Amino acid sequence: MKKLLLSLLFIVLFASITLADAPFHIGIMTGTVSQQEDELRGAERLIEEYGRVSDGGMISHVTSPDNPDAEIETTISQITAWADDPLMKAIVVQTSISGTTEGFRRVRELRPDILLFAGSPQEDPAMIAGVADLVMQNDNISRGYLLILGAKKLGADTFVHISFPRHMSYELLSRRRDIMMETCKDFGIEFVNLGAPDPRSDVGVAGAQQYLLEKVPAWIEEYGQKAAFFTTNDALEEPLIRQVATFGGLYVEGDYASPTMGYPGALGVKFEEADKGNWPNIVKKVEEKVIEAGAAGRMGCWAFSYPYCIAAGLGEHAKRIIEGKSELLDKTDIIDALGVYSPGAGWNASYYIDADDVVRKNFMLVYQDTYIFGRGYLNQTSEVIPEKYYDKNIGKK
Amino acid sequence: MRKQIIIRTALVTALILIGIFLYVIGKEHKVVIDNRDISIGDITYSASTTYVVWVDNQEIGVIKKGERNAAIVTGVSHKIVVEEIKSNVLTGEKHEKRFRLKTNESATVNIPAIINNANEWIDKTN
Amino acid sequence: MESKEKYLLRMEHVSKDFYGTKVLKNINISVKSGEIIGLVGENGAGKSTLMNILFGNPIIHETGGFEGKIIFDGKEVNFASPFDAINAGIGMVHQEFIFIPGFTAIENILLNKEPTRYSFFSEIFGDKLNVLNREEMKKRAIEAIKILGIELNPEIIVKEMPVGHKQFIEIAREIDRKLLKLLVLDEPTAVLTESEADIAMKAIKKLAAKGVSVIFISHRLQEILDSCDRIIVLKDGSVQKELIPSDTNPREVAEYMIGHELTKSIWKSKEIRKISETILEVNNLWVDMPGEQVNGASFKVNKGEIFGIGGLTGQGKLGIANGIMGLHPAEGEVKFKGKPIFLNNSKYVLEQGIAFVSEDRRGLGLILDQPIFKNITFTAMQIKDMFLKSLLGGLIKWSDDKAMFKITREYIDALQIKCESEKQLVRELSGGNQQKLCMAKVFVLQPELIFVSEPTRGIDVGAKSLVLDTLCEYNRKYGITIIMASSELVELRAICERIAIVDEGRISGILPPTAELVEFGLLMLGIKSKKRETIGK
Amino acid sequence: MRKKSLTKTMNPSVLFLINYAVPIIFIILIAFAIPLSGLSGLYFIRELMIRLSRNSFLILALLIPVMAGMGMNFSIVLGAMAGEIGLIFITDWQIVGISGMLLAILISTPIAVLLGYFAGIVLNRAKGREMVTGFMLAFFMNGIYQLFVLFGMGNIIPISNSSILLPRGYGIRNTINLLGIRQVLDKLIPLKIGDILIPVATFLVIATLCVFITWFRKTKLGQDMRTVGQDNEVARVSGINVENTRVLSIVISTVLACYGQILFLQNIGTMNTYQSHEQVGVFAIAALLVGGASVAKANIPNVFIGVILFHTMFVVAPRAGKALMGQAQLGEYFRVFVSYGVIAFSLALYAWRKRVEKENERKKIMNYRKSILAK
Repeated sequence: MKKLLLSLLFIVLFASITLADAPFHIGIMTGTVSQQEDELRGAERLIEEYGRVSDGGMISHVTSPDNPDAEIETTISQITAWADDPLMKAIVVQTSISGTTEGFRRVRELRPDILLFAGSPQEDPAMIAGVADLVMQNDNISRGYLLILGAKKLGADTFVHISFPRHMSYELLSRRRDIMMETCKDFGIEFVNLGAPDPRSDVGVAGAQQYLLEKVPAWIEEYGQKAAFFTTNDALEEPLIRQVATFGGLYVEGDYASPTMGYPGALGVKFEEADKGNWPNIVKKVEEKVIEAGAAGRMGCWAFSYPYCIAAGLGEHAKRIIEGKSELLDKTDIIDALGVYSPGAGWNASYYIDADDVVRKNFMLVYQDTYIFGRGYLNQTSEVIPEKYYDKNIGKK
Repeated sequence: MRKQIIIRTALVTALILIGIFLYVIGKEHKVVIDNRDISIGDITYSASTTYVVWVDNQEIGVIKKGERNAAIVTGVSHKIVVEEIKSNVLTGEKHEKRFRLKTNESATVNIPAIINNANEWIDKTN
Repeated sequence: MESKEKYLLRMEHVSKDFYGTKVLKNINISVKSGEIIGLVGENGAGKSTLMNILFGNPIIHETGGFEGKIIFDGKEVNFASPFDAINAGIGMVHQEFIFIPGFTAIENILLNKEPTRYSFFSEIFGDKLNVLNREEMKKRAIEAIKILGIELNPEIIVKEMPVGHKQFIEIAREIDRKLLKLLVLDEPTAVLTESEADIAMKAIKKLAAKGVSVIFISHRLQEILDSCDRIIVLKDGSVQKELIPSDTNPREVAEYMIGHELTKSIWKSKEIRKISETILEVNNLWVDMPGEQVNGASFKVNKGEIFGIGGLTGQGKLGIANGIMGLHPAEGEVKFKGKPIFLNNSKYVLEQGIAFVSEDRRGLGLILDQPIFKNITFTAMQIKDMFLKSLLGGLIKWSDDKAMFKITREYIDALQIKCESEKQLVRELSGGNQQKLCMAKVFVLQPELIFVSEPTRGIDVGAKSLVLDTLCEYNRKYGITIIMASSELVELRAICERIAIVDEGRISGILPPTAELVEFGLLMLGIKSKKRETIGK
Repeated sequence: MRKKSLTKTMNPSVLFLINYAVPIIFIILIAFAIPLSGLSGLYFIRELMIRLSRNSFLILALLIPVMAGMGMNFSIVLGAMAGEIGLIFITDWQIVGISGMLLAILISTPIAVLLGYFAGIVLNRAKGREMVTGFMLAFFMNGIYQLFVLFGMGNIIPISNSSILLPRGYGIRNTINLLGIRQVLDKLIPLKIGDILIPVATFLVIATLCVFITWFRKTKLGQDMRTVGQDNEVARVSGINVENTRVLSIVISTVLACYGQILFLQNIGTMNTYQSHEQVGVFAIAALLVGGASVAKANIPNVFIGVILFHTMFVVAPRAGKALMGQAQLGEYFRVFVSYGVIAFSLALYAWRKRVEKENERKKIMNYRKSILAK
């Protein structure tokens, strides 16, 4: 009975809502809190700015299924549903889980006028780039060079790369490692390739983290205070950060370079409700702890979470295009839009080059400037990356 | 009993044949279309203008001189049509060629060669 | 030589043993075409083994085949499976219904012999993809039903039919076989009303008149006498006697079946006690125990006596105890010490002071993977809160191991249970000792009345008498009333003061242990004696 | 306490409510959820049309084992895997269009037959526990499938297409683009009413399957399956090869599931190599149960009612949850809860119903005996 009344109440509420005021709508799909909190905050940021469709605003936000690979159908229909809104002009999906491509295809069939933006595709990049107007991904190729460059700027003489076979079977990750090796060689930095247990194997996350907690001090001992550490796995970042902060060594940035990744757990940073999505505050709090731990100038990250920026930035970019203020594939416009939600942090972007050497102009690879706690930005985004590091066959003689 | 064996054998054979048939008519081939200079034997045909290309009545797009584009075609026999375009206006000068592709074959066609009716306008590779 | 030709079936010198135990000894049976043979015998006389041999039941081959030969329709046969037998023209109607309740009568009558129509797919995938020919099916079903001479709508789903008609479905199914030469009917009339049984018997006679031979197995002696051409009495695995109904009487058949008695009585006790106080009164008890239905049994048990329940297997003697104890759904009126007791509630019945030594020792009686002392005390702990120490007015309870050990040791000594210690696992004990344990478990409850079902089943001879002696001893010493159900008339007659015989789920009569053996036999065979009238109601 | 009388349930309207408890609950839930979700009618119809066209076939594949008394066949997942293997091959060979789809069907049929045969044999060993065994079997076969696709393909079985091959040279990528056969069947016979595309050809295929199932019930094999389904022992005694019949029912179901999965994926347009089949069994079974079927009885209307109700729930739940609680996730959790819950609930309900029926049957026989013996 209670349920019935509650439902009735909501129906009444619905009816009382006046028609939307916004001239057009933008749909945004993100993971749930349990999947990816940062991008959800990105969507919330947009809502804060432009209002919810149900309140007469511009943004329509939905979350994707928690088990996307098994529930493609849900993802597809969630996306397709937007095509029915005559005011819908753009759809942003971050993270582009399985089903995004097909959802986009269906929207395209029904409504060719809707802009389709995909952030961080988990499906085949070439496949989604064939449908979406704009695909955006973390630029792991450029970062292969930049991470080493960053380490050099911090005075590193050794670069320690920690990973495991499963990750190394991913094309982009192993290619990034090869680029790192090549760069190290050119910079005269010693490259050390170390293994760690796979957190998805029988040892589990806890076991893998324990392994790093025990090993890192010894590695710092072995490779010295000027060794920069890097791991390809998110779960391993926390123990790595903790031990580097305590025992010394360098840490340019994580693979998933967000201040909320690793640092809070490793250094015991406490956030409050008000901090959610407030990156300057988050960075400030982390920075205090880093300095407290005596690691000022040794450790860094991206000052603004990447999925947050993509989710909000793509939404902003879409809005500007619809309003006629931006060009769809204009690099500067895109970087400008990203910058709205990451004031002070520099961005850079490049095009994705596919297996056939065709430049995909709607596939943008982006990276943010590195922020070193207790020191400031490294100005990575203004560096020019030599062409040779983009060679696909790098590291393979 | 024997009748059944015959019918079953016939059915399996038919299914295999249908499979092969489906393979042939459903097979995709990549056709690369070049608007580039080409030397066939002693003669060199040079690319000079921009063309619009249709393969199997499907518009592939505008190919400027020196550029290359690709089409994906299905089945065995195909048709390619090129038409010159000048300052975004079709000139009406059409050239049409037909070709067949065996299974597993892909092809590279050259527009200058087509225009000049050269024999070796198409290069089929396995 | 000449006379042999007329026989449809001849079983010559058929013998069979199961792991050294002879169950059939040199059986010779002949059946003429169109003859109805009545086959009677006690449980274990060998009827079912004989039929299994005839049908080529795999169990016969698995246990080493049989000796002797079977000549059917002029050829020596040894069927590898019942289906071979069916194909040769032998049909069987079983006691329990074998049909699909959710199917119509037509579908059931033609089960797995449905006429089909050609379909193209059968060329590829085999005959199974031919389509059923419904019209033909209906025609054939109606034909078969017509022979039976009953009114039956073949389109009705069997589940919704009157129960009496269900048995006809099976008979009709056999009738439908064009090939049918010999029909074996195993207790076909058990669930039929008298008028229905009459119809069935008429149909069978009609069938016989058409030349089909019939082997009719029944324990309803009157039916056999009324409709068979010849009666064959089996006893202890051999043919005891062949009789012609017109030349015999029920008493004679029963005597051949049960056997003569050499000594007058095996009654162990010197005197039959005169006890008049009724402890248990059962009126119109119905129990739905599969294979052991009780259909309105009524009897009274006197305080302190040993009351026996006998009868053929499947007639319901085990159902009575199981029903009253709430192990199977029961209806009816049961008074214990003059007070009505509720049925279908085991715990309640136990609390009233009635206990049960089940025939299913391993399934219901004992927990095999638990030690002896736990088995003995478990029920008492549950029902009577015995062997429990309690604290805070019963809020917290735990088991009193000392008391448990003490009582266990007492019973081990009293019943001479052979074991290493009271902590030994029950699984490791012999059958006889397990049976004693079951009794000890019940005695611990200090009941006023005990039901004991098949107490000597599956235990060796020495242990048997020990078990019976123990029962007698507890009866005499503590005045416990015992109601013992057993298939062994001998043991019933050895210790019981009164013996009720159950037939078709009802008490057909109550006899003293000193009564003649044939009297028991007649009761078992459903021959109404005067005694039934006097004791029944 | 004294008597557990269940005769009340004989009341026809009560019996109806019990028999159709699941669909009734769903209709009530949906009646509330639809207005809450605020989705447009057009979207709704279109979505339902798509889901009917892509899911019905898979669910129809469940009917035959139910007929043969094997319960809900969780091993249709095996059929789905077979279908996916066929699709991998045609994608590798770059066979597109309707011929690609037909070729995929042709290739995957023998694989599905083999897998179905295997599943049938395993399920025969686990009589009475078919459902849970099928569930486990699906897990087990998923492992084999992964081994085959992740290591076998490219190593043992030549795969040349780099767009589906992992960069390391063997193993298939996580997602496969089925652009070549995407919606080829759905759009084979184009019909558009307003903004709604009607997949005529797909519905024709589904209708054909319905006809086939109806016809199949009338064949000797169908009758055998019904017999086996009703009573194994009676079937055996009357000479039906029970084991064989059961295996055949699973084989047919597996092959149909294989086609169903191909049909499903041609609509979806992308294939999740390692996970597309994972939930096939659970969702199909849940939908069928929602349609009012039970473990022992399922017919064609159950399938369509099931797809409509279950998938309507799928479509509206996330948005209704969001409207109600302000969080889309809650609708999401609710949906997951519902799909598994419905299976558990139907199974419990079925067991209970069976007990009631048995009790009634027993009562009937007892009363009959009373009546004849009272004379």
